[in-house]
Amino acid sequence: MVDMTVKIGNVTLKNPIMPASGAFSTELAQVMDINRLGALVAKTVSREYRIGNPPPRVAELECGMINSIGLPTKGIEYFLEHQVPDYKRFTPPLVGSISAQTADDFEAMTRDVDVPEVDVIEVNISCPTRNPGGGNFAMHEDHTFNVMSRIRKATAKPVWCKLSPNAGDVVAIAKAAEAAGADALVIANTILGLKINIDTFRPAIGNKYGGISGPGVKPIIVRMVHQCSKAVKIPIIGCGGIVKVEDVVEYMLAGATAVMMGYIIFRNPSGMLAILDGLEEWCRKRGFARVADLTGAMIDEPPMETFAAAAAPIR
Amino acid sequence: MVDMTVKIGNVTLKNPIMPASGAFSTELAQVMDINRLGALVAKTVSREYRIGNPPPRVAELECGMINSIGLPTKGIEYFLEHQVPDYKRFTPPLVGSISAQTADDFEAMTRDVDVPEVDVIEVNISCPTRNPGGGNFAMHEDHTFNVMSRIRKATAKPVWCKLSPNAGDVVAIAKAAEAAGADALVIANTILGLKINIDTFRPAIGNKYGGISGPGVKPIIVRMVHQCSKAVKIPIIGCGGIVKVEDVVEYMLAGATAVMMGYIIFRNPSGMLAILDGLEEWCRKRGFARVADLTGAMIDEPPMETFAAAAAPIR
Amino acid sequence: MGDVFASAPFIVGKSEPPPIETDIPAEEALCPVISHDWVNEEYKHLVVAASPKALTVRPGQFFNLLCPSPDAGELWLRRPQSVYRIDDAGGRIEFLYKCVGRGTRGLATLKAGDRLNIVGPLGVGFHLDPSWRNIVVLGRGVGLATLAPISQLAAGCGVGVTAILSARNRDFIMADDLFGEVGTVVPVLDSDRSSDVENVERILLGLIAAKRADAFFTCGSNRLMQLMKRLARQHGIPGQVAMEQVMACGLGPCYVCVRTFEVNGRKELRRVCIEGPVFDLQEAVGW
Amino acid sequence: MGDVFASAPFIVGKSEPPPIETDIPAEEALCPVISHDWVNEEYKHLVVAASPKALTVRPGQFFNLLCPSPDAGELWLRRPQSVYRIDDAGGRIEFLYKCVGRGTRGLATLKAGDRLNIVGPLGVGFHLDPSWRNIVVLGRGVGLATLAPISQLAAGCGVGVTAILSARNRDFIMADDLFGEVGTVVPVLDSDRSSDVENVERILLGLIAAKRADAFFTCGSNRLMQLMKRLARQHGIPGQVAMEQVMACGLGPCYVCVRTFEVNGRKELRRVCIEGPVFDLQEAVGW
Ligand SMILES: Cc1cc2nc3c(=O)[nH]c(=O)nc-3n(C[C@H](O)[C@H](O)[C@H](O)COP(=O)(O)OP(=O)(O)OC[C@H]3O[C@@H](n4cnc5c(N)ncnc54)[C@H](O)[C@@H]3O)c2cc1C
Ligand SMILES: Cc1cc2nc3c(=O)[nH]c(=O)nc-3n(C[C@H](O)[C@H](O)[C@H](O)COP(=O)(O)OP(=O)(O)OC[C@H]3O[C@@H](n4cnc5c(N)ncnc54)[C@H](O)[C@@H]3O)c2cc1C
Ligand SMILES: Cc1cc2nc3c(=O)[nH]c(=O)nc-3n(C[C@H](O)[C@H](O)[C@H](O)COP(=O)(O)O)c2cc1C
Ligand SMILES: Cc1cc2nc3c(=O)[nH]c(=O)nc-3n(C[C@H](O)[C@H](O)[C@H](O)COP(=O)(O)O)c2cc1C
Ligand code: FES
Ligand code: FES
Repeated sequence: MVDMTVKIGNVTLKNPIMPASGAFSTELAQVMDINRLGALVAKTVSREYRIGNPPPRVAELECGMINSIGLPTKGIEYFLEHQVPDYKRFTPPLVGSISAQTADDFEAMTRDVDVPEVDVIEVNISCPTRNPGGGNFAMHEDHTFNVMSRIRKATAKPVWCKLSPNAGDVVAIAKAAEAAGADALVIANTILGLKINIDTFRPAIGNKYGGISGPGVKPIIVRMVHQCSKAVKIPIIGCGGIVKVEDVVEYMLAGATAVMMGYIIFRNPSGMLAILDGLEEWCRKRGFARVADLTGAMIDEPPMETFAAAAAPIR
Repeated sequence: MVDMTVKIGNVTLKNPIMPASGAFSTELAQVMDINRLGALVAKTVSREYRIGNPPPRVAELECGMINSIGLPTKGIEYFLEHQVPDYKRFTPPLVGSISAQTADDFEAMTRDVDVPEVDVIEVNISCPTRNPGGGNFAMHEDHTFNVMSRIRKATAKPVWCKLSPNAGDVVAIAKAAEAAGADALVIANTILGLKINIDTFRPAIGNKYGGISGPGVKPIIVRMVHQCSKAVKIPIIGCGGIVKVEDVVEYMLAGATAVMMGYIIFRNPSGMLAILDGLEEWCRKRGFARVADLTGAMIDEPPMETFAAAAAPIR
Repeated sequence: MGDVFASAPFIVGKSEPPPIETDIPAEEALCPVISHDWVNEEYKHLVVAASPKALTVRPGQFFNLLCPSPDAGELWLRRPQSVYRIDDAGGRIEFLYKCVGRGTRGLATLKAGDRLNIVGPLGVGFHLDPSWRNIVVLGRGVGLATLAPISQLAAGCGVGVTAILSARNRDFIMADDLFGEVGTVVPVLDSDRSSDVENVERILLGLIAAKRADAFFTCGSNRLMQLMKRLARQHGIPGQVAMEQVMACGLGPCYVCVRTFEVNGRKELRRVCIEGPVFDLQEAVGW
Repeated sequence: MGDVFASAPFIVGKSEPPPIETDIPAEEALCPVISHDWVNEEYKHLVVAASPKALTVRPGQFFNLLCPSPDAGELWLRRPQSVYRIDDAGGRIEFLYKCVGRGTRGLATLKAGDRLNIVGPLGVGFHLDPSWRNIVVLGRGVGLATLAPISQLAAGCGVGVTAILSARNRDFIMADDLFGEVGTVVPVLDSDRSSDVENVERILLGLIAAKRADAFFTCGSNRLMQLMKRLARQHGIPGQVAMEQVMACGLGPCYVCVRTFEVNGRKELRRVCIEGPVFDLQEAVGW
């Protein structure tokens, strides 16, 4: 028996497997038992109704996909009245994800979603599909600190801050979020990209630029998780390109306490549960009694194989 | 007959296909006729002899490779005495790539490589494998401006500035390089990443972090090329993940005047020439008399297919 | 084994998805391919062995298929295909699809004995009102595939079916044998201009006059849908249309597959995968 | 066709590389697989039809192979394999390799009739001095593959060959028939401890005493290389060693494949792909 629980601040999850915001809804119960997930993560909600970006909203890339959905939402009232009760038909803790254009509105949104049914507030300051320049709070240390401080003061609930991989110095942003009182970091949202259709000479998706997700981004985000885990004390949730058990292990070794998955839901809607089962099996085989022991277990030393040793004096 | 020439400032290349620094040497003449290339781009050289990073120096990723060679070099004297004459056995223009730790040394290096045999100076201020934090001049606007200004004053030769995709605001860096007098931008160097071996729990390569290259990075760099092409007037050379004719077309549509290729040389050493032939064929079929007409030809409007039109009112 | 690539749980044909509780309506499943033949130079007919859950699919519903790749790259998104025939007794479901891009070209490489990963049944299917005596289905191109099972079902319930099948020429009138078994087939062709909107309008008006049009069903052509919508409104005939849109999840969460609809004069976006693919004809906007 | 993925010029077995001028020593080429059989549970023997240029390969040189993928991901880097047999008359080259990871597992999936993309011949091969009458080759594991062609060449030149083949047990003494054809085979095994360094040292000393050791050749074991290096130095015997290192380009530019060498007391890094893979035994450092 492997102990699959993980602790993120004062929230205990029965396992480290969570869906990523925007790729999940209770509609997934059409194909899987969503009660088995570590937590349920709602699509990002903003105050007003937003229609989102023009289709096509996705295209395939060399190693994953590009999307620009544009954060469509029915708004905060609809969320609280209809979506929250809908989530509450299921047992895992509910992570509500919020977005706003100003720090004022972020603070107000925080108060709005601070209802008993919402267990965690995830702060999406990093969606690249809203501003094509990629400019969002999570691109700047001071904006991040400012907005997260306001949010921290507005609620006693656990607050997870979702960072942008488009920031040049993600470690500085991570520290700013920690300093402002974030309980955990989600690393990361999508990477801004462009695909051009060489038949039509037009962008492949309606919004021109979009966010890249899927396996191709994994080595970039794993690096960010590792960098940040050395710089902050709060737990990190790894997110980006996970499609198999080994990817979860890699993120946890790099320093993640738990993970979130988006793309895999589109490819294999029952994949998250297969990965959950596979992760337990992997721990058992490798002699880990607790999955939590994987967190940060990377040995920060060069490989020791023959070929590494073959250039000994340059060490 | 397609006119394959492209102009980068006052340098005319017979075609837009160049190798990328670090993936090329005259040793490639073992397998291909390197005289057919648009230009020859030498491995980055620094003043002193550098041994480079410990092996293993590469590993495979989901969609390409990660490397941390660590800029080994025999130093500037060896470069001028042995490598430059070696390159001069071939006909394409020679692009010398230089690196230094300080602006002073960059200026001095520029004077050193300002010899008649070197046709263009490429300034590598963006190698992520030297500083594991990814911190290099190209991460900061002011550092970029400062070092490029010094270089500009030190030489009358064309100077190409190679940017880092790890910068948060690559457009600002591009503008700084242009303002400082760069003749062209090379976008971009590798993206910093981490791969962990889940058997050994150690990093997969000797230097822990490394630079990602290959097809997976293409949509990120194409986006940067497009963003920068809208912000600067100097020509842009696209570099990252090119493995086929269509990739070159995509970069040029996004705003690149020419391209450089690294990874494909490892996969298909005769690939650059196959792409060159294929590009000419592509232009012929599509009725382009001059390859240069592709530059910036992306139609900056949403797709017009049925499915785009299907959500008309949200435009 | 430190290096494991793309061992996503259910790589096309690699391993079995976990069993799903029976109260969950859809599933991810691996289906052995029974047969797979070209119907003409553009369309292929695919028959797969289906699980009991897949067999609960209703006309107008679809499956989201994990197509094998036609080249050295992977295919990263599934491709939706509506069910073309449901063979309950034989435990099979069938698809009829047009090869248009990478996904369908990859799908076309499957051979009998290969396994195809499908997710479904998904979406809202066609509705058949017990009071209807005669229905009219009007389809073009891939729309024929989508309209076939509702025609079969109607015939099975003793409802009369007139199927107006529009195509470039005779070769592209597919499944007319299948439609022929269940009702009257009226082929209309570009080649002899019988597919012109004016002519189709004449045919529809004739059917309305003959009281052979208690309900309209359409799929596959915006032009024909607009025609049917107009006539349906003028003559008070209930209508349903099956829509398409590029998809990612096929299940509802991602909001990739939206299209415009108009309800009581107000335009809104709906998701084709879960609010459709079958919609009220009067609410569809088209393009 | 706006969507083209991974149509890299010469995807494994897809299209022909452009013809290369004859004064260029190496090439990228597609070779039809003639046969491909397991030698034991770990090693496979691959025979491919080779172009005239590939056939110019010399013992100790290698090819860089674009292996097909064993899973749903692509393989992004080539894998170097030294030539195991050169069949000039038959127009074939052969490889003997151990399945260790993704690349070699993928390689192992090739069947007769498939095509393999190879780059080569590459690197510096073994040198055979006309004055040598008798040579000793000492190999273990994959090293046997690398040493086979130099033994063949030596025998062809009338040079006596003693091949000391080290292995876990009898099953892993590969190619002893090939070595047997060209000289004397001395198997040394872990199973009966005859592969112990002390025993191999005794054998080598015996050969030196018997004047059957004008030159040493080794590959595949650091332990045995260090032994040979020491004895060679003590007895003034010229020696060559074939080295391995992880590679990317295989051609010289990338500096991925470096190893440490010691020349006149100074340590330096050299590239295995172009400055080797065969190096002077006394300059090799090992690990
Ligand atoms: C509910 C539904 C049912 C469908 N049923 C059928 C059917 O029975 N038979 C049939 O031949 N086709 C059907 N389609 C269309 C089919 O999904 C597309 O033809 C297919 O996805 C194209 O994939 P591709 O990779 O071959 O083409 P691509 O190269 O991806 O695209 C070619 C064209 O197809 C469109 N397209 C791409 N992806 C989708 C998608 N996910 N959904 C719709 N269109 C897309 C593109 O916009 C483009 O115009 C259905 C679509 C939907 C949404
Ligand atoms: C010049 C040269 C000649 C060789 N000749 C032979 C031969 O004749 N027969 C044979 O069986 N093997 C030979 N090898 C070794 C062979 O290249 C590796 O076994 C192979 O690349 C491993 O690939 P993989 O993907 O199966 O294993 P991986 O999973 O990539 O690695 C498994 C092990 O092989 C090592 N390895 C990985 N890549 C290389 C590489 N490019 N070069 C060397 N080692 C590597 C790794 O460090 C690791 O220890 C030769 C290597 C070189 C450099
Ligand atoms: C279609 C789609 C919609 C998304 N919507 C949101 C969103 O509303 N809020 C958010 O924080 N992230 C959103 N994301 C980002 C994901 O939550 C996740 O960070 C990203 O996709 C990387 O994970 P992956 O590679 O597993 O998909 C979205 C991603 C996709 C693909
Ligand atoms: C092995 C290797 C070595 C490299 N060395 C250098 C270098 O010395 N100088 C430099 O400017 N870029 C160097 N690069 C970066 C490449 O020039 C290029 O910017 C990058 O690889 C992206 O292109 P690609 O995806 O086509 O490989 C190196 C890349 C690789 C893979
Ligand atoms: S495809 Fe995801 S909501 Fe319809
Ligand atoms: S593998 Fe590139 S230099 Fe040897």
